[in-house]
Amino acid sequence: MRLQTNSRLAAHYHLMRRIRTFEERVGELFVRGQSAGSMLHLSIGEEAAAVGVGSNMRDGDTFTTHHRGHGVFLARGADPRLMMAEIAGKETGYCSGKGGSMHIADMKLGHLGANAIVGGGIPSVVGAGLAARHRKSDNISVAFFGDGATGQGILYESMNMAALWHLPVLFVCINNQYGMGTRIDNATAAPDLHKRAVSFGLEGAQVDGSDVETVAEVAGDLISDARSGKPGFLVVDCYRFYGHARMDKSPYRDETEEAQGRLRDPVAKARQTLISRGEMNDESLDELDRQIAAEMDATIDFAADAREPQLDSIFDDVYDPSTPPPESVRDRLARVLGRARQA
Amino acid sequence: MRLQTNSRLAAHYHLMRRIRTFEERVGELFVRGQSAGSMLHLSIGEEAAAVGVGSNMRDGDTFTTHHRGHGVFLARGADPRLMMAEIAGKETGYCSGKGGSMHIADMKLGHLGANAIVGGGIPSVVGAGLAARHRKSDNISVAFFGDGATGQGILYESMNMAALWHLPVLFVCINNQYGMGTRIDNATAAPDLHKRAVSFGLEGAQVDGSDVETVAEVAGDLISDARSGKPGFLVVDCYRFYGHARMDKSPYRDETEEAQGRLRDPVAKARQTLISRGEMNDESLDELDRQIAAEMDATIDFAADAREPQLDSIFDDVYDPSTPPPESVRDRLARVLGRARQA
Amino acid sequence: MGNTTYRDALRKALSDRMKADPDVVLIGEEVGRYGGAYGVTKGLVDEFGAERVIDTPISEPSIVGAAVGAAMSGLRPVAELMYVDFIGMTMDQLANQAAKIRYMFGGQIGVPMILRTQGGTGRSAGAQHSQSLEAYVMHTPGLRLAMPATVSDAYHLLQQSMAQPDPVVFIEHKALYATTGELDDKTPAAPWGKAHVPHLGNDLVIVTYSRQLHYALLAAETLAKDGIEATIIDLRTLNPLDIDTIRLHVERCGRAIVVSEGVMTAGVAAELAARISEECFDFLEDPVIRIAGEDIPISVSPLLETNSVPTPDLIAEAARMMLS
Amino acid sequence: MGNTTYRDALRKALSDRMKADPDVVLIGEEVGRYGGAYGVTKGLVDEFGAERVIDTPISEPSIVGAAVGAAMSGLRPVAELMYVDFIGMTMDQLANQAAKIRYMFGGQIGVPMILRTQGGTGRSAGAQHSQSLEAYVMHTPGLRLAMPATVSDAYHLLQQSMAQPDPVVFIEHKALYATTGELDDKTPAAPWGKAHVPHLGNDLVIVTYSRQLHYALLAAETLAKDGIEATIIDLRTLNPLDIDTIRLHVERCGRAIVVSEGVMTAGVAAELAARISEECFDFLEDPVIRIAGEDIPISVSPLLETNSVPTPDLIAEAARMMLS
Ligand SMILES: Cc1ncc(C[n+]2csc(CCOP(=O)(O)OP(=O)(O)O)c2C)c(N)n1
Ligand SMILES: Cc1ncc(C[n+]2csc(CCOP(=O)(O)OP(=O)(O)O)c2C)c(N)n1
Ligand SMILES: [Mg+2]
Ligand SMILES: [Mg+2]
Repeated sequence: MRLQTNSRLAAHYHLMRRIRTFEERVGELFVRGQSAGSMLHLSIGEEAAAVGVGSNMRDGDTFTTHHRGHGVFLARGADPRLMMAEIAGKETGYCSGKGGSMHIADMKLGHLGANAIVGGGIPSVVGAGLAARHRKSDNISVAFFGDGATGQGILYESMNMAALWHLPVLFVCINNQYGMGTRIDNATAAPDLHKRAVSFGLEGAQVDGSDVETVAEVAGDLISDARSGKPGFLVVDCYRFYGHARMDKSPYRDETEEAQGRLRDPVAKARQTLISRGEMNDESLDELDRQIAAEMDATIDFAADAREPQLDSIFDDVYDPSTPPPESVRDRLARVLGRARQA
Repeated sequence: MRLQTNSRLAAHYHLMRRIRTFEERVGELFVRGQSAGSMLHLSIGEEAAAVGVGSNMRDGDTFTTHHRGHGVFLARGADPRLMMAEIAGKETGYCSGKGGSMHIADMKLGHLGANAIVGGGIPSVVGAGLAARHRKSDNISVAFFGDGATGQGILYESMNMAALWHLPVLFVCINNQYGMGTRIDNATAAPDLHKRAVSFGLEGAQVDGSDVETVAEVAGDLISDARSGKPGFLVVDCYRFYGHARMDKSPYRDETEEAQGRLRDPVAKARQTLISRGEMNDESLDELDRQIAAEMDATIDFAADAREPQLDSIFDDVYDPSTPPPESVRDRLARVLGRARQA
Repeated sequence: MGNTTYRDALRKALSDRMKADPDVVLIGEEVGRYGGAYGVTKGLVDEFGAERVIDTPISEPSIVGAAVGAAMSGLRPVAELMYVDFIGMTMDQLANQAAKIRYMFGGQIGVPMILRTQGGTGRSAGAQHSQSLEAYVMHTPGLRLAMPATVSDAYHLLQQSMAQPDPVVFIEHKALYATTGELDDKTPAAPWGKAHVPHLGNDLVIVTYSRQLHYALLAAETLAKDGIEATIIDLRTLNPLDIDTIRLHVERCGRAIVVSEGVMTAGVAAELAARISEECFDFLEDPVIRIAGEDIPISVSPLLETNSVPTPDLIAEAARMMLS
Repeated sequence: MGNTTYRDALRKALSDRMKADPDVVLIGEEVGRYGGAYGVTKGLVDEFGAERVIDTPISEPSIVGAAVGAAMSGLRPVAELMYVDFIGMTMDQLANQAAKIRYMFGGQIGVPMILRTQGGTGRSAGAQHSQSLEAYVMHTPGLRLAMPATVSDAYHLLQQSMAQPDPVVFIEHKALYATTGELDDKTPAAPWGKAHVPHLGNDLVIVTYSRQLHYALLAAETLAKDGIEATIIDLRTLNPLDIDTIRLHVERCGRAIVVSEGVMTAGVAAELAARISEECFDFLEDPVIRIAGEDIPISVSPLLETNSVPTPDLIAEAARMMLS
């Protein structure tokens, strides 16, 4: 047993640390030239949003995430090896190497998909909410997205529908203060984002994302309301510790701001709290961190060793396997020119 | 001089009556089989929105409207004959018979266009506002749209931009309680629409659309704020007296509701007020109404007598006249088959 | 039977399927009490209730997006877009989400939703309510595309669409709702993806779909008087595309006209012409001729509107020119 | 000169034009301080100020819509869409507003805006960030479409686009930004709408644009070793389309391959193939061959990504098959 205590905070610390370490390894994967591309968006600094909300969700609940969604999925039980393999574009990954970091999904764990379109996954939860209502289940569906997605009109359409139809849905805005290089106050004149939700008839709340206990508490309330058909909108205020994606060094932020922002560290805070409450000590925490580090180290090798998708899988899954795949350009060419090629 | 008094209300009555009568004639045009199609959306019952806002606008101000925009354009000085001709799809119409009722525009009067896409004309005023700011003019741009357009995400994007950039822009939501057959309370759980605007950082207000004086007063304030870079959102509450379009008999509304709704008549109310204040009497008002009726009667004949656009104008104005028009299918055919047709 | 309308056939397909499968839900603007802008869903809310016939706010992107999420969650949503002209605001949800989810997620899940909509000219509805935008859909891998021309196909194709494992865009034609025909819902329908050949001749093949089928049939009648015998192919679905049937007849006749109401450039007619030209090259006596919508917006003026899209005359004229 | 990048050429075109015309404004996500996701607008906000280089929220539909209104109000907006993949959410503003306003309003006003964006594969960016969606634009009457392949065209086409009276969609290729070439901004550019013929041969014509030009040129090199001499046409603009240049060379050579990175079905390659087949029918020895994107989404896996779109090898292979 890794944990020295059974407190909720200790469990949250564990999950958050796993996310933090996983994201650090994603960075390494990139440095090693093993990632599929450089569009890797790390959720470091946002762990409390993922864990605080995710830990209030149940089996059968579903969710969508934005492009910065590794943490949320880990909080919902993802296997980090399969995630890393997907991020590397490998066949063993969650999506057979076709999706990558921005398109991880897993139906078994209720992950209806990460999205590379800002706001693109939001209306899906309206549909999932309709389905839950239709089945008279008490499951909810949660949309996770960034502050930048509040620029997308589709969010307001979806919130309006959720409120109108009393859907078991929660909207979670992870406000890390930036959309790429644009600070929230350059993206809106009204940064109290949750107030918008209230004006559409949802419950709205804003919490300090450096404190996982508060996030979990408020999320818990909103989620139980959502289960009873009262949809909500939760803004988790936090700070994007690093650049937008791996290549971005955030030259548009000043150092003081960054230094201050990184002080809002939910992992460090949870650690301190655990110690100050006497639930764990430096030693037990270090030991836990080491175990997590080892687990996450292994994901890199797992991903690196995995094989690439086979070239002939390229035509699979455009349509259901019961129907013929699209004809390749090469086959068409050969057929059209009437000279079947020899393999 | 038609008016017996120079009061503002008398002027507003005049304008509103012209709108009312014009719309009645549009209905007649349709009955006579002279309109281009049946997608004719009458603004009867909404005259105070058009006149109350429009009369606060100036030369050089611009605006866009929705599909139910005849009244707004008349309030801004449209020639009803050219409007009617356009509605009949005739060459002499505002848009040479290509646009029709839902696509009337006139650059000279600042009408950037009616729109058959719900919400489609809204972001244009953001651009117009940017242009006004760029030129350091003190003109504003006003988007008129229905309550139904509050379902369109693009509205919130545009409001957010207007507030962020302090644009000289006003959003006017003519809330006639219905979008086609859907009453506003079936389209949202939060029918206090102006509160949404406030949550985006705009000024928001809601007024009784049966009282043109109130509308004009509130609109006046919002417009002068808009001129100084504080954009606003005005909801004018009114009632759609008739069906959605000419073919719609509103079977989805109950009679009591309709009867009540039609009591909220801004034209009748202005008339009563003029009389009760002793500014005009039944006689002078009847005389005025007769003059307007005669003017509007003439628009039907004007439209009926106008000629249809010439068939060969069909390729004009896809692109600027300095560039060649698209080749017709028939010309292509003839050319391709190598047999130039004889005209 | 015999006098069923296209509108009623569509409604019956929805209703039959909703009875058979409780997971089918309709979602769209005015699909409930209003009964649909063109009356297709009239009465269904009374039959199946407001939880299965869901009226929405005017929020097309989210209507499509909600259907995506519902389909991924086990429902069989039939979303309605009142006019295909509004597809522009939904293309992100349609093309980036619905169409790609199966592939991006490595085949974990499909998105068995339908987007029912209608298009075409015929009502003086102007530039933003008269388009034929099927090319956007046909150009998007992952989306199926069905466009019924007849009463029988209105029923059968819609039924079949609702049984597909992948997203189907189903485009009706606004000028066809009141047309009547025989609806035989007992005999099994032609298989999904199979074209129909309602008229056989040896001189040329006219390949078309949706309302233009009827124009082609009218043209064929006129042509017959001039001794020109056309084969007419109604594609029924554009994805899948029944190239075998096309090839069979074009190889036989040696001449082909493709007819589409969508604008010509980079449209469905281009795909059909390119495809026939490449597949049947050695058999062609003439270039494949495209009769399609003019490369212009549609006017509200009825005269201009009518002349913005193919007419039976123009189709016949093309055939006569080919064979002269 | 000599070592200008495509990225720098684009920036210079913007900057030169902004200097010349104070009504030119840039509007888009991260165009200001960030300098554009691909660095094209770097430094422009310092040069021209935040009132002319306008950073926006992430609101693509309204970015395009604001550009429409600004263009109608006398500005010359250059809107930026970070990825062409996001065009789906803007198609209503683009196709129903920008493209149709001149026509619907009877020629009263044009919409001289540009939508600058970039597309294509090459960065393992996955299914929603790697597409080539120019066909949607080409299929929309009223929109011009420019797609530069070279450094020189990056500059000249963008300059010309900014002088057009009608809306222009200007699509860059993400894999070209770092490519270098000579930028001659002194000699007058080729006229707008005129194709470029960088390679002449007598055996076949390869018609292409954007990055595929470079693949075609590579293929031509290989083919030359086998004694096959290709003419290469770089279309530069897809609307207007320089059919005269295409015809001239195809009639001369008798064989044509069209190459496009967009997916094949109902794409630009279909239009080009259909057009060539109809215009040059009597001169063709072989069907026009389409080498285009596979009818599938793009994978993040580099191996699958590379093989989802035409490669120099595939182009050469097609040419060899044609001439064998
Ligand atoms: C529709 C759309 N527009 C733009 C982008 C490019 N883009 C990717 S992430 C991003 C910033 C998003 O900011 P936010 O929503 O706050 O999420 P964060 O990256 O901060 O987690 C942008 C502009 C995109 N992927 N999709
Ligand atoms: C984007 C879009 N969706 C749907 C429609 C069909 N439609 C036309 S008017 C209308 C209702 C609009 O209601 P509202 O905005 O309140 O305006 P009103 O008709 O009441 O003036 C609808 C749904 C449309 N034209 N455009
Ligand atoms: Mg953010
Ligand atoms: Mg209304």
